[in-house]
Amino acid sequence: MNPLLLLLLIPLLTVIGIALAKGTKQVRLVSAIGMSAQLLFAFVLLFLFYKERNTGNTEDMLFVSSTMWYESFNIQLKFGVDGISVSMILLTAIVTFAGIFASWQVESLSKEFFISLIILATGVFGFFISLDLFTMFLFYEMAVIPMYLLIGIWGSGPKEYSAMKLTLMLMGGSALLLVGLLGIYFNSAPDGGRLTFDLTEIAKVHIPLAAQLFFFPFTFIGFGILGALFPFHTWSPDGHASAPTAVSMLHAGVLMKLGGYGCFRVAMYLLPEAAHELAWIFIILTSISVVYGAFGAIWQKDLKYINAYSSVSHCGLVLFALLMMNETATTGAILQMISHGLMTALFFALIGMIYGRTHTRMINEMGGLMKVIPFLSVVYVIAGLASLGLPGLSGFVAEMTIFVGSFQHTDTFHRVATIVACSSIVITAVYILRVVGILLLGPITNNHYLELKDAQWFEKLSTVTLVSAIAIIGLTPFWLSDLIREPLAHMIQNLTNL
Amino acid sequence: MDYSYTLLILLLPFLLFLFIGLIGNKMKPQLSGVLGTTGLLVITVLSYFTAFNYFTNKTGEAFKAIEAFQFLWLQFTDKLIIHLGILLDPLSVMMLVVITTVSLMVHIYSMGYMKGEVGFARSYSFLSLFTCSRLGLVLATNIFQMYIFWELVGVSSYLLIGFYYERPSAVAAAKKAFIVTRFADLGFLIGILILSFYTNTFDFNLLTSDDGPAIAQPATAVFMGLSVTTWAMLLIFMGGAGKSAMFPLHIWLPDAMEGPTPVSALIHAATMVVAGVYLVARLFPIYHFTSPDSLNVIMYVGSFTSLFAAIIACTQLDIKRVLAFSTLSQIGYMMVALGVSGYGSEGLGYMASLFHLFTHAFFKALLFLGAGSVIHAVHSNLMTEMGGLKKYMPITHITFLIACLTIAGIPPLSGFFSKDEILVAAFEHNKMVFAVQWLVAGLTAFYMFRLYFNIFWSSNREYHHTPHESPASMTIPLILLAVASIFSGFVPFHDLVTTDGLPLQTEFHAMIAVPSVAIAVVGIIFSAMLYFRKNPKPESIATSLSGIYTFVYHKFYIDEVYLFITHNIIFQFISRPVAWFDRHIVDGTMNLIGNTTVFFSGAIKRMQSGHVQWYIWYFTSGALLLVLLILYLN
Amino acid sequence: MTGPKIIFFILAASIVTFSILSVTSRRILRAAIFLLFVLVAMAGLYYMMNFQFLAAVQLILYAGGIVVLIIFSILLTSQINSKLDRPKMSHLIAGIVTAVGGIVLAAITILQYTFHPTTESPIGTDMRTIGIQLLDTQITGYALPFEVISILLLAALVGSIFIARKHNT
Amino acid sequence: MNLQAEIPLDYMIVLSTIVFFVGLLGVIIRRNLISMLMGVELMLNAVNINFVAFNHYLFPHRLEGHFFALIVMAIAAAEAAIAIALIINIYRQFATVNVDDVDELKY
Amino acid sequence: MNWSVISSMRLEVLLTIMVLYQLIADLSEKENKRSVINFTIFFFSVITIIGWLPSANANLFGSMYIQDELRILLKNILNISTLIILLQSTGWLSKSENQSKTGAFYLLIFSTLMGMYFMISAGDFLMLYLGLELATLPLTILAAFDKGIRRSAEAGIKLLMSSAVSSAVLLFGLSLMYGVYGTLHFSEMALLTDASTVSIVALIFFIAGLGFKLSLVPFHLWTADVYEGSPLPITSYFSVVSKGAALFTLMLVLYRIFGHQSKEWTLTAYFLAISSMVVGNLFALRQKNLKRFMAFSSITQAGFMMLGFVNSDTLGMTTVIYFMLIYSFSNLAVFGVLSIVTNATGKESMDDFNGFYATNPRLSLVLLLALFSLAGIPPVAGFFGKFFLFTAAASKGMFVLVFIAVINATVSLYYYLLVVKAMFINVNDKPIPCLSTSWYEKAAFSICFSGIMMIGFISAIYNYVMKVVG
Repeated sequence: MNPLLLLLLIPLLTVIGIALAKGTKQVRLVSAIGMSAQLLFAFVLLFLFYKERNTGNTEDMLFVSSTMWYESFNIQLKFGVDGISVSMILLTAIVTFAGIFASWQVESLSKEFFISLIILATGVFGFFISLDLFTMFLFYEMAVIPMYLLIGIWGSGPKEYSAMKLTLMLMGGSALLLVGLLGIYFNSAPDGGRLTFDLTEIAKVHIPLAAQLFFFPFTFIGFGILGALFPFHTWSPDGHASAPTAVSMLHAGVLMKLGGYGCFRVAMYLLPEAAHELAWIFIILTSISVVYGAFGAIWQKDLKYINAYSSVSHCGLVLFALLMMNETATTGAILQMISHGLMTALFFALIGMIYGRTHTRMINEMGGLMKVIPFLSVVYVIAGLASLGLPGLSGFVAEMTIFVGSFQHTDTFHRVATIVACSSIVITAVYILRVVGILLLGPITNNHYLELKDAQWFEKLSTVTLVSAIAIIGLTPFWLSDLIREPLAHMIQNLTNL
Repeated sequence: MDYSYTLLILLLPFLLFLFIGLIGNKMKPQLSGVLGTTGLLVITVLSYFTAFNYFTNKTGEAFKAIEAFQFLWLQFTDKLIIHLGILLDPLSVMMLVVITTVSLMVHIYSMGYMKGEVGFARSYSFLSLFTCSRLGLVLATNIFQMYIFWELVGVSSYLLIGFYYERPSAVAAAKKAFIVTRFADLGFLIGILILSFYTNTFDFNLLTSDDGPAIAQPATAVFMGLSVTTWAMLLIFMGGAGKSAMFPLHIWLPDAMEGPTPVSALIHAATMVVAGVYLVARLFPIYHFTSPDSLNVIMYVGSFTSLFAAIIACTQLDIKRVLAFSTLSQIGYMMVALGVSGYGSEGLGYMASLFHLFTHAFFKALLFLGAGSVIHAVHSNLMTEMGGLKKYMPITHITFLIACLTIAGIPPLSGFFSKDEILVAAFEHNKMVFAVQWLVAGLTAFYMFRLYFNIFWSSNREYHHTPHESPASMTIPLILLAVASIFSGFVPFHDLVTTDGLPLQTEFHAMIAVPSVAIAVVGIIFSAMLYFRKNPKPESIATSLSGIYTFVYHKFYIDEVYLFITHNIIFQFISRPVAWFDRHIVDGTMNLIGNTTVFFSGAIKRMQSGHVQWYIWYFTSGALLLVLLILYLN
Repeated sequence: MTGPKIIFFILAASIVTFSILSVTSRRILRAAIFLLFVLVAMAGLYYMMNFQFLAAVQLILYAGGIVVLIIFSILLTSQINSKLDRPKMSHLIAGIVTAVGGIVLAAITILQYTFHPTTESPIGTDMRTIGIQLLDTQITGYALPFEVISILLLAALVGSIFIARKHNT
Repeated sequence: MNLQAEIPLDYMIVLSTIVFFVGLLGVIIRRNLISMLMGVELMLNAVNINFVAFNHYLFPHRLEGHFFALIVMAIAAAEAAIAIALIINIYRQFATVNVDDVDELKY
Repeated sequence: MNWSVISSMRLEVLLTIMVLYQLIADLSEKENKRSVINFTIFFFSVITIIGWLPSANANLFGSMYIQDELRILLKNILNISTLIILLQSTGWLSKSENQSKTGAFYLLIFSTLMGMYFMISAGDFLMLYLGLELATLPLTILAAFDKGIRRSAEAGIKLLMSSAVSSAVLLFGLSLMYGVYGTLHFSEMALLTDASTVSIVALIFFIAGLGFKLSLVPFHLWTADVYEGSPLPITSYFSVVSKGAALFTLMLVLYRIFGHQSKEWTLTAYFLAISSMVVGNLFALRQKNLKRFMAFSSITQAGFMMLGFVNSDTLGMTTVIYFMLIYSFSNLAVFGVLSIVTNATGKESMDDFNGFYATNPRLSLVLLLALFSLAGIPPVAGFFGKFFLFTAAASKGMFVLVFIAVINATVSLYYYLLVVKAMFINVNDKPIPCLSTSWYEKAAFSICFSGIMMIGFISAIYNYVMKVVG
């Protein structure tokens, strides 16, 4: 049996287990076990992947298995992974694992909470392993829809509004996406032959330019909305602000990556010429959103808003790098996805924990937390440093790769865009240090913060997992970037030799 | 011979950092202090050993650069690869010695100075991190590794300056330091991008070798009138200027005094601020061969900064600030020296600059630590609250005096030799700059002795609790450093550290040396007249040219300008509008779409009027219209 | 002007006028009577076209059945001598526009079309053929509709009784 | 007797069309349910004219139109019966047969 | 009248027996109708099963009655829906005030169902029209079935009046067809071709007549009022069975007879699709009463069905049938929950469902899945139905239409989520109490639930439909 199916099976069993479990304790236990198993298996998968490669299997996709599902539409259940998907799966597994522990204290309707959380994760896993546009789309929507309940029920603030807005905008995105996918499908056999949803097959054929130009925007924006592309990002601040901790973690940490991944895997990889034709528009948009998000973050007062805007900036960087369409930049983009996923998840986890103690997210209402909750504060500082690109943490690796990569373009337009994007590292430093300065350092403003408790074991577990992941990538990036570069090498070459 | 053990020099402090950082607060504070210090002692020994080995057995007549080891860290393209490694050449080895020495002193000193502080362990972990990143910076084999540790230096300085994190001023200062240097680093980064793109390598050896891609075939591309190489080098220098607090990026340095004094010593004397000098020196061949213009820029910036800082230093009252500005002006010296230097046999300036870096490290560290011990005794930074301390703390007094004499350039103390070389080089290259530097020499002597007299002589005021000499852990480093600053001048530097590794012929220029000493003496006398005894003259002078005085006292109001730019321009006029725009325009559009839909649904609700006749009417007329439509479309 | 023409025109004229009257008259009972006239005239029309049986059914079913039913219901639901209120202007305009538009559209499209009559020989319309066809199951046989109608009528019967019956609560 | 010679088919069609839409007019403008019903009856009859006429003029070889008209009549009868029942039901509930007053369900 | 005739008309025959049984059973003046209900349901489920037995294609009564595999399938789909409705209606029927209605209720339901059978397997327009009327007229009575309730009576009269006009219009169209083609037998018409304006007019009048039952905009206005006024079982009958019959009939006629005019009717379908989706959505946005809400949602869904008609190949037919199948299960699940709630509490407003999940987790879960299926959210079946419909439309290159459709799907998601929000998110100080479901209702739910969950994943079902369509 295809090992990848375990990625779907384990969560499924977990869901069933949770459904059968009695009482919050059991529910927690089951989900923790399940997701730990998932994490473990993700590493096993990585190992298997290397093993397969070392045996000299040079296929683009490994562990490929395909069974015909809808004969007439040529829809298959086709799964397979390459280095990118594997790293993405790792990311997802880690973040989910951390998320489970970060939401350890969910009491109300805990069963439903964990079930929807894990369904979300399942959708993400499925998305990353599927090689068939139809199943991809299926998992995509499956991952998006639980957000509504998760935010709506367990959220805070104007949760109904935010949940509805988020869901509708993302679904609007998938509406565009659907059109794009159908367009690709019906052009997948320009010279006769059988239409197909199969990614790898479509990549081989040459879709007529007119069709590409028409459908590229649908597909790219469709995914881009989830990747917080500039004018379509407004679901993100509200959504994150209202979402419960683990949901923000998963959503910003993993779900938003579906956007970038799809933009590359589907939009650009399948419609290369259009990508080249239209890249400039989106380069402008993304380089705007890089700076725009950062500047937006400077002014915010609410921790989650700050982080949401910084996510806009960072994810903008991801799309930006993808659009540079060379090996280095794209590697950087994937690295940035992973690193952003980890650190933004960490941020949201910490924010949740701080909020759980101080019951406010307004930075100007807090101060001097370093004194009372040193552990969380130190971790927060580490996360901050990671996000402003401190060497030795993941952010630096990703950003540098992106900058070096995007600088390989010699024309002024790309150069200027690159330098604009680079300038974000300063602005990022500004808002990160601002928050750290106001929130953690300085004198304690509020006296009954003095008896706040520091992190409990599950909080420590959750945060340390993420921190160590960040540090490992930051200190020894080579294996990861190698893992990612290896499939890219030929994808990019497919993208560039037209 | 095999230098791979040098890996320890990098590894040890990092491990110390992790160890003390993670479990430091669990164990007894003293223990962590001892741990850190011994660790650093080991490193120091190792680096001395290395230096000895390196300088004694040189193959051929020139010193060769040795890559002790390196491993692949990250690969960008098949050409652009980041290695982490250790590069040993005269420059780095010299820096190794300097850094370890000063750091060791500071470590020992801190044991006494920081005694009983809350974050004792924390300070040692940070110090270790700082040392580690600093060493990594100087030992870097390629420019990108340098950038990595460059950033680490920035962060660790952030941590150290913000050591007293409950003090808002400290937090602000740390933030300022980091952001300003970060801004400079942006330039550095872009510079690296440009340089690496056109040379296709990060490696120093390739970059600086005469037949390397940078020098042999420099990029011909031109952007806005300047060759891209010049752009690159200027941007890289911007990075250096940021770290070395050259004008106009100097504003963070004085505030950095918020950190504990030993830290200030570390940052200013040996390590952080001279990084810029080191950077330029490291890339000197490229500067010299491909873009002399940027060398000129460096020269002018350096000379201006030195003058500017010296003038400000004359007015400051906070002793640490005085020292800070003196550092600025000394680094200005070094920059000037690099700017005026030639290559090979003309490489006097280069040599001199690094020589000054070498000597300056010791006496500036000495000055800071001395100041620290004074502050420790008086619990104040302001010289107005001091005076007549010589009888309370003799050791500090003597060592401080030595330091002042050294920096003033009084022979035969080390400062004289290095500064003299610089002046010679300047004289040969550019008379005007020489004049400025000569003047600055006098100013230096003046403000240093202003400081000295104010602290140790002046009025014998009485203190509510009598100050006393600092403990041995603080005085011993003082003494050692004093010795170093006396004798370090006699190191045969021109044989060791030169542009091309070949020994350099230098001769003594009386007609330069004499005037420089003279003006120094004049400065000393002048300040003695003003400050030796408590008298109203200084105030009278200050008041007589009050306008200028306050202007200078407020450091030419440059901080205010920056503050205005950051807070009013960036915060108010960019980020606030952006936030507003996002909430109201972008988000508003999204909501508008929703509201429009709802509006329409309200607008057409009359259709469902509840009157069946209208339903029938809609039905039939709808059918008829459909018929018309289809017939029309056919 | 032959006889049939005259008769046709009389019938047609009466149909049109009476139908218009029956939808415009404000005394509902009169409207019903006008409707009756229309139906009778139509029966005449059928008769002219040799569909005697149909004409008979028309007379019996409509004149005898439906109109009576309608009149009953009128008597049940409203006072005879009370006038109906004028149609609303909006209804009037809308209705007339639609009606005229419909007439024009339909008439034009139909009149510009040339129908293709069959070439086969006509079949008699005497009671016998009708009766046979009505109960025939071959092609041109109408046994099945005949059956289905019965079910429809049954359902209608039951339903109407159910609804019209005063409900006992 | 045979009409083809005397009266063209178009007359019949025009007649039926007019009656049909007059009936529609009645349905739309008359607010009394019963008069609406009458309008409907008119429409059905108009259609019947069509069927019969087509049958007689064009396709006399079969009796499709004729039988269709027959069925339509039957259905019209059933419809009328049900309509009356419902009208009476309405009259019980609303004490009126004016359709404008029967508009509780709207929007 | 030999055996094969009976076997191929078995459904109609059995149903006739049902009707007669109801007539007799109604005459007996027993107060408690429990036994009648049980027997009816048993008997009808037998009919449903028998429907699946294989049968020979037949062409009876001078090709007035056609029976083939496709028509059998369509009838079976209607049977299943009707069975579910019968199961769900038990709760309503067993209420004291409805006891006396049982007989008439079943009689009318079955006669309408028979009418739909005849619509589907009609061999000429006479039978089609007859079936249509048989399927409509008793429904008007059923709409007015809540005697003594004004709204119900109003629903009845509104339906009757508008349906009478619509059938008149349809008849007018038929008469023109008769004039043009000289016959109304499908078998003969299928051979003829005609592109004259008259035939177009006739065609569109015909589409209008069926579009009325299918409640396509602008022929839809009766829908909301009637749905709201009628008793709930009838509403669900309207929204699924009667709609389905109309859809199937329209489909058979257009694809099988008017293939030569596919250009015209695909164009018509194009406009009807857009208007129905948009108008249905815009109205549904603002509904609070759930029956009315479902009315507009069903209008929107009808619009989606029209997407399939844009494609005049078998692909279009297949996807339409497939979608209708899924739609019936989803819609009936929703109505099942509604009927339980309304029978117990008489509440049918959205706000009454606030906090529904707290008290009735199972029901609200079913409702959630059903609504997701209607909105087309994976992994439930609705997603597949919609996706394939879109594919059918897109395969003709009508991407603009598909785009409009998906945007509308998103809008529809909004109001479906409103219900979800009410159930799961909103709090309510006095929510609907925990309701018990009878075995019949449980059975109905399990059918719907398995349908919603399974159909999408079992591609065999789709393939079967495709094979049958041929």
